[in-house]
Amino acid sequence: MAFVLTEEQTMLRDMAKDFFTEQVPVANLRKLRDEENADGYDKDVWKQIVELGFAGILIPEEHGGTGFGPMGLGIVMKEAGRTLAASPLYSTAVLGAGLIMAAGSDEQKAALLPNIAAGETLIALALEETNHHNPLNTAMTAEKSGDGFTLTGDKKFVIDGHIADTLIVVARTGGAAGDAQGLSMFLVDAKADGVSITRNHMVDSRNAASVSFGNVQVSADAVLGSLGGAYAELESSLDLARVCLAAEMLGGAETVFDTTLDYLKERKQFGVIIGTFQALKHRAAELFCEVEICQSVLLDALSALEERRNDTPRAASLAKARVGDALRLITNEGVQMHGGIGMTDAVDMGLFMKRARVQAQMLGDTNFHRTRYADLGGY
Amino acid sequence: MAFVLTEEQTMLRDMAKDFFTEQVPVANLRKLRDEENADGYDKDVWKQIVELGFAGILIPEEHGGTGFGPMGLGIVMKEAGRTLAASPLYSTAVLGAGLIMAAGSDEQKAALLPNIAAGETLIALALEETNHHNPLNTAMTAEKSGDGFTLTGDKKFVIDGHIADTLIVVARTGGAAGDAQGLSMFLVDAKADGVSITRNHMVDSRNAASVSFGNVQVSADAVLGSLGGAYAELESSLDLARVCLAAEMLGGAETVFDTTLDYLKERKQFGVIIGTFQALKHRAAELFCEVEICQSVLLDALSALEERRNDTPRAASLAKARVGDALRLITNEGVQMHGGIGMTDAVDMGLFMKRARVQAQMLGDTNFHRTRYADLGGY
Amino acid sequence: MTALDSFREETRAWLEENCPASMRTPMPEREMPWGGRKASYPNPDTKTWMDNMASRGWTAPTWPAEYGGGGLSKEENKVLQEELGRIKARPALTSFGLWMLGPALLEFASEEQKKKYLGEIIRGEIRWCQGYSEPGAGSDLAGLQTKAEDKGDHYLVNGQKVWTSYADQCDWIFCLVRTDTSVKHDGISFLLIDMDDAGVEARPIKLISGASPFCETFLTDVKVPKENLVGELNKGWTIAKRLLEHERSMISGMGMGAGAASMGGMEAVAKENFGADGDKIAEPGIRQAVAEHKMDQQAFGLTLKRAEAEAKAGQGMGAAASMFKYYGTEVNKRRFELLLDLMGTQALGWEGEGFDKRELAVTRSWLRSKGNSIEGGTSEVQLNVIAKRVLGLPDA
Amino acid sequence: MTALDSFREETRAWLEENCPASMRTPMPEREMPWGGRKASYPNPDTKTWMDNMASRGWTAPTWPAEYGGGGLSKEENKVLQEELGRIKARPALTSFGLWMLGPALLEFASEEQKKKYLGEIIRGEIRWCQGYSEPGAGSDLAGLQTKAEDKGDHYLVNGQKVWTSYADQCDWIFCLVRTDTSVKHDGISFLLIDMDDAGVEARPIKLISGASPFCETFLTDVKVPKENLVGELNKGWTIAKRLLEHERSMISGMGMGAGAASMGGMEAVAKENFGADGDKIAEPGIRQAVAEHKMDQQAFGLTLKRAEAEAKAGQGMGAAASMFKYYGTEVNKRRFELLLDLMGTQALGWEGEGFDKRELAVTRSWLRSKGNSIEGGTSEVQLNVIAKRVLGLPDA
Repeated sequence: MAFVLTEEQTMLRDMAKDFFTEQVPVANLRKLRDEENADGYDKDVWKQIVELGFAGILIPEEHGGTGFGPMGLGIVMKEAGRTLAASPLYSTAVLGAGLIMAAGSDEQKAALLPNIAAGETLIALALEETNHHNPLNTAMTAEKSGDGFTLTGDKKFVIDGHIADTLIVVARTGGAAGDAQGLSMFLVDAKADGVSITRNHMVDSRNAASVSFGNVQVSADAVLGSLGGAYAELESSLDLARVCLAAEMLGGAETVFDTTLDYLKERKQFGVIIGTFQALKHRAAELFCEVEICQSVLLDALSALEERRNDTPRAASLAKARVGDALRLITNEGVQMHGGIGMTDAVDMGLFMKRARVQAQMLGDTNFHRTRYADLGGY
Repeated sequence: MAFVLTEEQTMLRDMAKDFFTEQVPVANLRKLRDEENADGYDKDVWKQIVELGFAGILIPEEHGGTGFGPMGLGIVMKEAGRTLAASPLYSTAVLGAGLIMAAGSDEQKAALLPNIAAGETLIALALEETNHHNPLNTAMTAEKSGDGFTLTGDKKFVIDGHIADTLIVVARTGGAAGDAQGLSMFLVDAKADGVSITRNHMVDSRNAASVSFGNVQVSADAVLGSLGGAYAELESSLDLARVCLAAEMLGGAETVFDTTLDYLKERKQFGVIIGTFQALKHRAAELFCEVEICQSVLLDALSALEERRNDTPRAASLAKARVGDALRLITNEGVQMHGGIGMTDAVDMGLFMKRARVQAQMLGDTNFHRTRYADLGGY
Repeated sequence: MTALDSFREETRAWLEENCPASMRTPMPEREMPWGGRKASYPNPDTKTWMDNMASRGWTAPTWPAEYGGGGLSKEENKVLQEELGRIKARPALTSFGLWMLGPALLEFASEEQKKKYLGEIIRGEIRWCQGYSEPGAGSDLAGLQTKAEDKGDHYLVNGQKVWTSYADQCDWIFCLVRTDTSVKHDGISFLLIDMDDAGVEARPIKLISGASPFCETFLTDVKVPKENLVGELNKGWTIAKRLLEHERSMISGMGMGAGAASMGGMEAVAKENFGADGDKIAEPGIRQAVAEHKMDQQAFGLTLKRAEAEAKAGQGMGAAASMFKYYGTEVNKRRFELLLDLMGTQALGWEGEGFDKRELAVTRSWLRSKGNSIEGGTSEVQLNVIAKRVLGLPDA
Repeated sequence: MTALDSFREETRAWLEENCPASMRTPMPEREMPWGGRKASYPNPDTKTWMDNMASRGWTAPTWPAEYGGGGLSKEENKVLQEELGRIKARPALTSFGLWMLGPALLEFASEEQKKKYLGEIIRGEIRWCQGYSEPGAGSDLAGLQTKAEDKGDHYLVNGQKVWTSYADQCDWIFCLVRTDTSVKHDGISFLLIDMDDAGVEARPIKLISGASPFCETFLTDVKVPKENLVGELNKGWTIAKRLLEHERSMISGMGMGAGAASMGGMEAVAKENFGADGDKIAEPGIRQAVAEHKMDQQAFGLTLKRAEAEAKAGQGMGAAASMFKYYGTEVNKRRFELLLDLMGTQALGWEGEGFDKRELAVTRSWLRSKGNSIEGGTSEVQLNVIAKRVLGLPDA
């Protein structure tokens, strides 16, 4: 287990930290929001991200990536989380690249991975159909039609859906909602006939879309992974994404904690620095413990992915749930300890809190993962 | 709803408070424990309790009681809880009198209630068969035999079982474990052939026993309440007992809170009174809120019983669960805030903590009542 | 027939005639009758209703008639409120002047001041806001720095107020100002300032919920006539404390049951999102969380009722306001967190398609709820108050 | 063959010959080899094994050979420990002298003191206890009052120590005493006292768990020779701090996984008590609670491992000991509370019929766990330390 970063990983982290801190501070998200940017991300920033190799971090060198693996990706996502950096990194470099690498044919890999690494193709996973994450509940259908398939159904909470070039669509070729069997994945051109995409404006000012599929025709080679048996491939990619998301969340938790700690050291009330109040000190110390505990859980989950350990799903659920709980506590405390100004849009606490709640719902909240953790533990 | 005590109730409370504080302080329980008293209670104290009319508090005047009703009983139980007073009050005056009044025939009432009020007959409810309270799980059987019944099975956690004259035994005359139908209650002489009683030594130094019934023969008039349909009568009496137990628990919580608060005001560390430390102040203030919230919940539940409200079961579950949670927190904080001496047998914190955990398991713990609260709420 | 009965009869008849039909329907937020010089009335009936009620002094039913109030006895007011309730009448006037300033003026102001200001409040002519908090002094209200210098016939006021509710839409502000810098609490005075005066500027503060109900209010060389001082010089803290108690109990009750109620109740939301197994919420973890929260909520509700009953019986729970403020706002925050958990992605919308009005309102209310434990004295301040005043724990 | 290889060969042969068979079995608590003048050996092999190991100095393998230690290098000691582990050998000597006093003597004591005391410790001849805490000074260790007056050739010691582990079974006590009352930390000295001396009395303290592992130790006009002072006069606090760090990390690891493990694991206990629905714990609320706790426990376990890895890599987590002490003991307390919830009435026995040994042990361990967050620095003290040293929050 790799609880200590290698020299290479440390360099990557420092590079990512410098980049996001300097080039993509929280102000960048504010600008996108206040200007009502239609893309929901900054194309110049994305270009820089690609140039730094972050888009291809999972992708092997033969396909134009840097092959840093999950640990590297987690390191970068954490730094992105520290500044709430909005970019297609999660949708494309984590979910997109992850799914294609896990389930794609050689042809699909060769066709898509280099474009992902080059930042030229944006991918979005169209998975959710209900208010709560649960892949088994997929009801959307893909019916055999000629050589190909006809896709019909509605997807929601499709991250980066309205900017994606290619959608990875999870649909049923068999079974019914609740079954693991019968799930398939399809690569669908976002501009295909019958695909209708509506951007949703979320509380975190980040991208999500509703996508409806009205008799969308795809050919047989659009199938990604095993027909009717995609659940395992999907789940393993989702675990990768869950851990990367936990990394992004922990990055946010760190910023909120650091900022709040600074505030405790400078804000005066009743003539004294509020950081001298013991009740606040103890709460700050407890938050510190939470952050530290989460670092361990995250590093373990990234190691599990890196080493393809059998307990990866459990480690992923532990990370998503434990970091999720900590982040909720820390963002709430961040606002409360800032007092009145914590409630204003002018300071960043609110932005982190809003983002935290969206992250909580992405790919399963604490309740989902606690239950899954117990399921996987055999009790 | 009676959130404010009447003058009569206030007098009763003051009388009970004076009595338990002066005549039955915690030292009384220590003495019973250290002397390994075989009865587990002080007969002289019981005599005084009876003289004060507490044993017959539920029982109407026509049967020799004082007819103060559930509110009066709750008031007395709370004061008894403040000093951990060990007596057959709960087993006999709460459970025993409650069950006989709810389910007894006129003959049974006339035969038993005056003796209960006079402190001459001690009753114990033999209900539990598993480690966790759940009346529906009753498996012990009562088979028809001639005019009467044959009882066979094992009971545990029978409060005051080894000092009782009469046992009220819950057994099945039909149905299977899990069914509400088929439950019956029987009045059984504790000295009857085939009844074997073993005292268990519990962590709270109070009375509990295991009772086994080996082909115990009882006559038809031993049946208490409706044959095979005793569940409703049992449950309504249990709700009364649950609320009275919550009252006893809240009494304990008050003592622990008061004692701890005093300690915070007198103990010095680092040259200052520890009650000046803000972290402890805030925790103390939170405990205060818990106590106050529990007062309301308890008074509402007692009122529900008094007024025979339809929502009594829900109010009872709310009281048992909410007071249970508060008591756990308060006893834990009581020990922690006392520091090292909180861990010694010489101070009372440990005794209250031990008693609290036994009370938690009596008639259903928080998990049981939270689930029941949801069941009764229809969700 | 008693006098009260005939009062009821007369009131009923008057209301029948004077309360417009549209004023007997649920009130949308934009039709709130705040009054004031800058008021607009999307529904003209709002103004008619306000004027009708004001003409009888019934916007302030128990205030003395000599100042334009209704002059009603407690019993008469009860009858009036019952009759208003019977026809589901909207409030005729909602105003910080009525709720906060007026009672303070009645207790502390001079005869001239009462004559001048109370009538304006009753008639809804002037909309008031409160100028207490300052950027440097949040929980430490008495640490305020806004200075009022004695310039002979007027005070020269300089400083900055924050968290002034709707200051940009108000006409006058009641302010705490420092008139003595050598002492803390005893150097504070209570001043009334016309916001049309030169040097007063209100800038809305944008909150995380997107709304701007508060302003920063800048006071730069504002000349305030000396007759605008309420009560004695340097005795403003007494008035402030009285007003604060009132504010705390207002906030602790805020939002109780809201949010989930608009969605049909917590249980319904849970079943809608996670399905039902018979009667039960199908997802066990969610079911537990809902039950736990409903217990807390019921327990708190019962405690409010108990406090009422004890108050009636002349007993006090002691620092009850602080306890309610602390516990109530914390329960309220937990309610919204749970509601977000239940509603999943549907509680995460900001605007536009994909979310209905009620869902969007939950999101905003969740964000708003975070302020409950900050405004009107933070949770930390309430715990300090309980520790000190109720528990008697010593100061460091 | 390297030197280390031959050391291993030799060690293995020696152990084979000198470790009695019964010393290769799990050790019951009553056979713990504490040594000392009052020791009894229910199993005589315990004494043989202790003497054999002591004869080579292997009860203290890395201490210098000149004082009777093993004089082994770090690498050799690793080999020795591996070989001991291979044959599952019991520890030959468990002793506060070895764990706590010895290292302090090696660092701070005079040559004469090392010669005299280290050998006795290594051979298990003298059992030591620690005299730090006092009734008036719990968390505030440096507030101690036990006074040692300079009487020319000796110190006259008066005072009272508390929480001295097993003092009634010990021979000597290492004490912090006040030798200067005008200053706090700089008026403390470190003194060694023979408990057979006149005026020393140890009285066991009965704990809520029923056990008496600690004593109150009364020191009344005890004459302590001046040569028993360790380190400089008034510099005892430096030694104490070194020893405390060690104690804290010992306690944070205490009891991890115990309790539930003896019952076959938390999940098994839950299923046994609430039944199983397929693989799952049938009672949903209990299932959630078990999962939540196991997550906390796993997360804490991972953090301990990370700290090890970071220590190896020469990185420090900063005040890690305080964090582990705080979090570890709190998780441990929660574990026992949950175990009580799972086991119901079966975890509430004190003695006698109706409860098996393991069940009774859970009850006692639950009570014992409450002390974890008090001894060796309370949770509150740990949070203070984190706030100050790690987070750099200012003092009031």
